[in-house]
Amino acid sequence: MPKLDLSTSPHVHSGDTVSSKMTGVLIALIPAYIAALYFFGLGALIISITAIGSCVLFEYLIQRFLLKGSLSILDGSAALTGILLAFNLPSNLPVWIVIVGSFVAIGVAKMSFGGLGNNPFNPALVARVFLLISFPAQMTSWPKPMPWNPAYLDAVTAATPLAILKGQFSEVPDTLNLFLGNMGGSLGEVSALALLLGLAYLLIRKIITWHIPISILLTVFVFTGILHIANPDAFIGTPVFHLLTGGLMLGAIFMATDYVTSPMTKPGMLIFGIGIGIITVVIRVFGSYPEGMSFAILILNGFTPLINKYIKPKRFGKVKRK
Amino acid sequence: MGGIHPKEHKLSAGIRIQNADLPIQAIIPLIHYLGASSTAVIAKGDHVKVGQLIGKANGYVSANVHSSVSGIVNRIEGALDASGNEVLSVYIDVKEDEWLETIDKSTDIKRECILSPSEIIKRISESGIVGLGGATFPTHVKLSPPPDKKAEVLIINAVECEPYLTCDHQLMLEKGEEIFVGITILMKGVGVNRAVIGIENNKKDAIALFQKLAKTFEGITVVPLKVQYPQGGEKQLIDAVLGRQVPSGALPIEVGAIVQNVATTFAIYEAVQKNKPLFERIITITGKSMSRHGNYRARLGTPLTNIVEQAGGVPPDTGKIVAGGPMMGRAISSLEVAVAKGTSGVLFIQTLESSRKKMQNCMRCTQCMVVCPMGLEPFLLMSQTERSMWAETEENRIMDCIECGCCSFACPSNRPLLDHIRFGKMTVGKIVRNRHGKKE
Amino acid sequence: MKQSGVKVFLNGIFKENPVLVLFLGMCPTLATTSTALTGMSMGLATLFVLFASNVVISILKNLIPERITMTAYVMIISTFVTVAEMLIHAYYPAMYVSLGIFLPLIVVNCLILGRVQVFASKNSVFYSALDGLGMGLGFTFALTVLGTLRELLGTGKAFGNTVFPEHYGALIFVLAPGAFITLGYLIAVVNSAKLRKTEDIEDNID
Amino acid sequence: MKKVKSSILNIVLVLAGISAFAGVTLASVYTLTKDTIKDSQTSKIEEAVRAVLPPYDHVSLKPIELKNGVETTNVYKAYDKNNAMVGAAVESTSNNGYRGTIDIIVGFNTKGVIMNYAVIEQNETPGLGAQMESWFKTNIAHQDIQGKNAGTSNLNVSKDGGEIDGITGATISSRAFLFAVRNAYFAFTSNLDVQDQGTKVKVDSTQQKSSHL
Amino acid sequence: MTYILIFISAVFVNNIVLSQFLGVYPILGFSKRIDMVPGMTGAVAFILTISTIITYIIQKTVLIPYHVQFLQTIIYVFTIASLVTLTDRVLKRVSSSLYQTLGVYLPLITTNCVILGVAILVARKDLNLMESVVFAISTSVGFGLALVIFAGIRDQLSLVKLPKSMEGIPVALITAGLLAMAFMGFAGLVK
Repeated sequence: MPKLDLSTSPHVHSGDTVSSKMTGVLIALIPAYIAALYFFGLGALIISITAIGSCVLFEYLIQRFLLKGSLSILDGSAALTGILLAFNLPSNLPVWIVIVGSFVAIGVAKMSFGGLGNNPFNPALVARVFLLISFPAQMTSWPKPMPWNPAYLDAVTAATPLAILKGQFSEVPDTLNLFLGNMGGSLGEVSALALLLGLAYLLIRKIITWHIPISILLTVFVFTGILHIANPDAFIGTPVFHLLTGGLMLGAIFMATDYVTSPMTKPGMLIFGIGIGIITVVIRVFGSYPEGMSFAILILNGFTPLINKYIKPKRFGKVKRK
Repeated sequence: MGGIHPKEHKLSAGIRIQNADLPIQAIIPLIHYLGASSTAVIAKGDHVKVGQLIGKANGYVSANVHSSVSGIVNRIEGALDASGNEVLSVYIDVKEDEWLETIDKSTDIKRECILSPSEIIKRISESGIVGLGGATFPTHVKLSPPPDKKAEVLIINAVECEPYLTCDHQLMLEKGEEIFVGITILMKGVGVNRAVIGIENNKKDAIALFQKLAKTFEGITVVPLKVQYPQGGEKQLIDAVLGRQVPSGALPIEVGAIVQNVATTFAIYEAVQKNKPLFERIITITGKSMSRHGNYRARLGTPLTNIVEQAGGVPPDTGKIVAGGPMMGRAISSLEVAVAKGTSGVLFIQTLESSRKKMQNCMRCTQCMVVCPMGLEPFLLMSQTERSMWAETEENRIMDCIECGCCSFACPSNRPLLDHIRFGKMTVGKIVRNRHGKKE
Repeated sequence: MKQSGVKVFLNGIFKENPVLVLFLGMCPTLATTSTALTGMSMGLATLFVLFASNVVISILKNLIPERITMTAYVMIISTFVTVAEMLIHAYYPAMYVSLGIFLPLIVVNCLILGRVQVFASKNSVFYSALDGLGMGLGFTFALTVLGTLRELLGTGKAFGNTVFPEHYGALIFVLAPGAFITLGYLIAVVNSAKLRKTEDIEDNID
Repeated sequence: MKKVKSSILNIVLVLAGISAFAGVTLASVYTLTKDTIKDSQTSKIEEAVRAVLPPYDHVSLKPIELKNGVETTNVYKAYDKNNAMVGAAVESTSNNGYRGTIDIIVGFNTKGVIMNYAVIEQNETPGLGAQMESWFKTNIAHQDIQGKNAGTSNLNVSKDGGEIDGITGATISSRAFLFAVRNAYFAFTSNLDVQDQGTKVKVDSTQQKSSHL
Repeated sequence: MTYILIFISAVFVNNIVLSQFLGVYPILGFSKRIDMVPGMTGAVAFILTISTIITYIIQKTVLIPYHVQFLQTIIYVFTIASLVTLTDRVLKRVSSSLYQTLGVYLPLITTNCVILGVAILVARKDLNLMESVVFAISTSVGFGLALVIFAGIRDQLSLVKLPKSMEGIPVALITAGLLAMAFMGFAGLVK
C-alpha cells in the first residue's frame, strides 16, 4: 500500500485560495479599467502597466534578497496593489513617480511588516498619500478626459469637480457625466457606473459583504445632505455630487474593503464605514486637501485593530433563551 | 450561524444495507473512544455467544461491551484503534454465528413497550448503547439529567451533515418505523411528550417517509433543515430546530433538550424491544475512486480490511484513509483497525486531494470567522496558540470549539487552524482543570 | 575599574550610539532633523550640555548627598541647557527659531540624565568628559545623518547645497511622517548589521 | 573620597552651593547675551519691511484706509537720509486662499515697481500653495513678479490671461496671492501723496545688505 | 468656539505625538499593552493640567514681572518634578485604588517631554488661563488617542511574523510615520 497521509481532520478543503480571492477582485476591476482606458487613453495604459510591473518586481526583489523568505508574487496580491495604486493616480503622472509609489506601497507599507496579511495600512493608499504629500503639484494636475486619448505627459489638464467646488466655480459637470465618469480625476475613480458594476460582481461572488461600502456611501450621503440642507450656500456640494465625485466610490468599494486592513466582524465593519464617511466629509468640506477618502481610510485602518479587539463576533450561546 | 456547505459526495446514497461478512477473528475493543475502559468479564479460552457481555462498564461514564460474534476468546490485549491509540481489546476466533437465546431475531416490528421509564434506561445501559453519531458518549448517562434539570423535548439527530456518509440515511429508509418506535421509547424513558426529528433537505426520500410516519405517532414532528455542515453538532442542531443556544460550557439539558442520533435510536429500539445489545452498526464504505460504494451492517470488531475487500478493495490512487467523515473523521494508518461503536464509515481520499497545500500568511479575510459555527475567531486562536498565550485563548473561548474543522476547510491560505486550536484546547483544558482542582 | 579612554570615547559614537542603538532622546531626534543643519545644531547643543553636565557632576559626585542626587543633577543640567539656550538665541537667532521648544526640552532628554546617572556619578572627570564627548558626538552624528537623509530625500539638498533638483524631492521627508519613517529604516539598517554580526559569530562557533 | 552623608546641613549646603553656581553662571551668560538677544528680537514685520524695501534710513508706519472704505491696511514708507521717499512696504491680505487668509507684505519703489515681497501668514497646502513663499521671486519662466511695475503689468495668472505663471497645481492660491499684490499696489497708489515722517525705526545696516536687493 | 478649535487642533491636526514629536518615548516603549493606556493617559492628563496651571501662574506673576524669563526652563523643570513627587506621595496616602490606577505611571512621567513641552508651548503661544487648561486637556486626549491606536496596532503586530531587523522600534517608528501621514489629512481644519 502507498504511504498514507495521517494529517488530522478536516480532510477536505474548500479549494479557495489567496490567488482566487485576488483574481476575483481583479475581475471586478475590469469595468473601471476599461473606463480608465476610454477616458484617459495612453496615459492610463502606461501608468497601470508601470504600477503593476514595478509592484510585482519590488515584491520579488525584496522577498528574494532582503527577507530571503518564500516567494509569493504569484498570489496576485502585488499585482492587485499595483492596479489599485494606478487607479489612484492621475494618468499624466511621470513614470518615475509611479515607480516611487510602487516602492512605497510594496517596500514600506507591505514588506516592512512581513508581507501580505501583516500590514496595518492599505499599501496602495499609503503610496497614494505618500505621493500626494510628496509631489502635490504632479499629483493634483488631472488630465481632461478625452476618448482614447493618445497623449500622455502633455495631456490637457482639468480641475477635478471637488477642486472646482473649493474654488467656487460653476463649471461642475452634470450628474450624468459625473456618473459615467466624464470628469477629471485619477485613473480608476472617475466612472461611478463602472465601479458599481465591480461592486455588484464582488457581492455576487461573495468576495466582500455589503457592510463597508454601503455604510461609507450612506454616511457620506447623509452627512453632506444635512450640511447642504442646513446651509446650501456654504456647502454647495449636493449629496449626489459628493457620492459621484473624487475617490469615494473607488475607496468605498475597493480600498476600504481590503481584507487585511479592515475590521473582521459585521458591526465592526459598520463602525469602520461610518468613521470613514465622516472623516472623508470633514476633510472634503473643512480641510485643505480636496479629497479626504484616502486619509480617512488610512486613519480608520489605524483603528481597525482596536475595533477587532473590542467588537467580537457574536459568540454561540450568548443569546438569551427565546 | 456559521457553517459551510462542502460538496456532498453522497455517492453511496440509496444503496441498500448489506451484511458485512463475518470475520475470521473479531477484535472487540473494550473502550469506544470516550469514558472509562470496561472490565473484561471473560478470559482466554472462554466460549462466547453473540450478544454475550464481555466487558462490564467501569464507573458512570462507561458502557458495557458485548460480543459481536460467537467463538473462542483467543487473547485479551492491546490493539490499535482508529485514533492510533492502543486499546485493550478482546480477540475472538469466530466459530459459527450463535446468538444468545434471549435476543429476538425476528424482523417483526414491536410497537408496544411495556417497560417503565427507569427500566428503559436500565436496559439501555445494560445493552452498552453509546451515541453512534461519532462521539460515543454512553447513552444512559445522557438520558439521566441531573434532578434539578427537566427535559422538555427530545431531538432526534437525523442530519448526517458530513459529506460522503450515508449510513444513517440508509438506515432511516430501511428502518423508519423501528426508529419511530425507538423515539417513543426514548420519550417515555426521559418523560417528555414532544420529539423533533431534524433532517437535512438533501434526504428528500427520508423526509417524505418520516413525515408520513409522523402522522401515526403522537408528539413527533419532522423538521426539514437546510443543508449545512456542522448542523449535526448537538448545539447547532438544537439552535436550528428550537432556536435556543446552549450556553458556553453547558449541556443541552440547560435549554431543556436531549439529543439522540437516529442510529442510536434504532439501537435503543432493538435493545428495548428485541433485547439485543449493541454489537453491530451500519458503516459506509466510500470514496471518489471507489468502484463499489456501499452501506454495510458490520459486527463490532470486524477488521475494516474485511469490509473493504467485500467492497472491492482499496481503490487506486488512495492518499489517505479516513475512519469517519471527511470533516471530523480520523486518518488511519492501516485497515487492520476494527469496527468500533463510533465507526461510521471508511473514506478513501485521492492523493491530490489529501495532500495539504502550502500554508500562506493569514490575510484576515474573515472566512474562518464567517464559517465558525461557534462564533469564534479561529485565526486569532491559532496565532495566540502558536505564541502560547493561554490566558488570551481562554478569554477568546477556545474551549467552545467543537473541532468541526470548518475553519481549516474554508481558509484560502491553507492554514492548519484546527490543528493549532486542538493543541491550544488541550493545554487550556489542562490549565482549567488544574484551576478547578485547586479550588476544591 | 580600568578602561581605555579611546574605548569610552568610541563607545558612544558606534557601539552604544544613543539614538540608533539605545533609542534615547527620540523626541528631539525626530523633531529637529528636517534639515541636516538643524539636526547637527541640536546635536551640538546636546553635546555641549552633556559634556558640561558630565564634567561638573563627576567633579561634584562625592559632594552630593545621596538623597538629593536627582535634584542636584537636574539643577546642573537645566543650568547648562539655559546657557545653551541663551547663547544660541544671541548668536544664532535663526537656529533658535528653528529648534523652538526642543532647545529647552534638552533638559528632559533621557540621554543626559541617563549618562549622568550611569556614568558621570561613578567615574573620574577624565573619563566622564570623554563619555560626554563620545555620547554627544554619537548623538550629533545620528542627528546629522538623519537630517542629511531627510533633507536630501525631501528637497534634494544636503546642508543647503543642491544635489539634485528640488523637483525630484519627496516633500514628505521633511514633514513629520518622513521623520518617523527615515529613523525607522535607519535603525532597521543598524539592526540588520547587528544581526549579521551575531549570525557570523554563531557561524564561527559551528 | 567618601560620599558626603545626607544630613540636613549637608543637603542645604550643597543645594545652596549648586544654586549659587547656577545663579552665577546664568547671570553672567545672561548679561553677556542680553543685548544681542534684544537686537535679534525685532519683530517679524520689521524684518519683512526691511527685507522688501530698497536701502533706506528710516520708515514711517501709517495705517491707511483704502478707497472703498472697508479695509484698513498698513503702509510703511521708507525715506533716505534726506527724508526723500525711496519706496514703501504695503501689507495686504486676501481671504480667497485655498484655506483662509493670505497675508503678505509687498515692497514698491517710488515708481510702483515691485522690489520684493514677504509672506507673513498663509495656510495653503504644503508643497502646493505654500510654495508662494518663494515661487513668485524665483526667476524661472514667467514666475517672478520682482521688477515688474505693478501699474503697467497685468498681474494675473496666465490661465486668466495675465502675465504671471501661477504655482503648478495651486491656481487658487496663486490667484489669491496676486490679488493681494494688486491690492497692495492699490493701497500704495492711493497713499502716495500722504506726506508723513512717522516713527523712526532703527535700521541695522548689516541686515540691510542681506536683503534681497 | 476657540476652545473647540484648540481641542480639534491638539487632538487631530497638531497631534502632540504624531506631528509635534512629544511623548514619542511612551508610544514606542510602553504601548505594548492596551490596558495600560487609560492609566497612562489619566496620569498624564492630571499632571499636565495641574502643571500647566501652576507654570502659567509662575510665568505671569514671577517670570514676566521680574524680567527673568530666562529662568523659565530651570523653574518649570523644578515645578514639574516637585509636582510629580508630591502627587505621588499624596496619592499613596489618600487613595490606594487611585494610586493603583494612576500612581504607578507617575515615575514614567517625570522625563516625559509632553509635560514640559506643553508648559513652554503655552507660554510661547501666550494663551490665557482657560485656553491653557483646554489646551492641556486636549493635548492629553491627543496623547491618549495616539497611545491607544498604537497599542492596538502593536497588539496586532505581536501576532504576526515581522522581518527580524524590523522588530521592535523600527516597525513602531514606521507605523507612527504612516499614522502621522494619515493624520496629515486633517491639515487645514484649524488655522
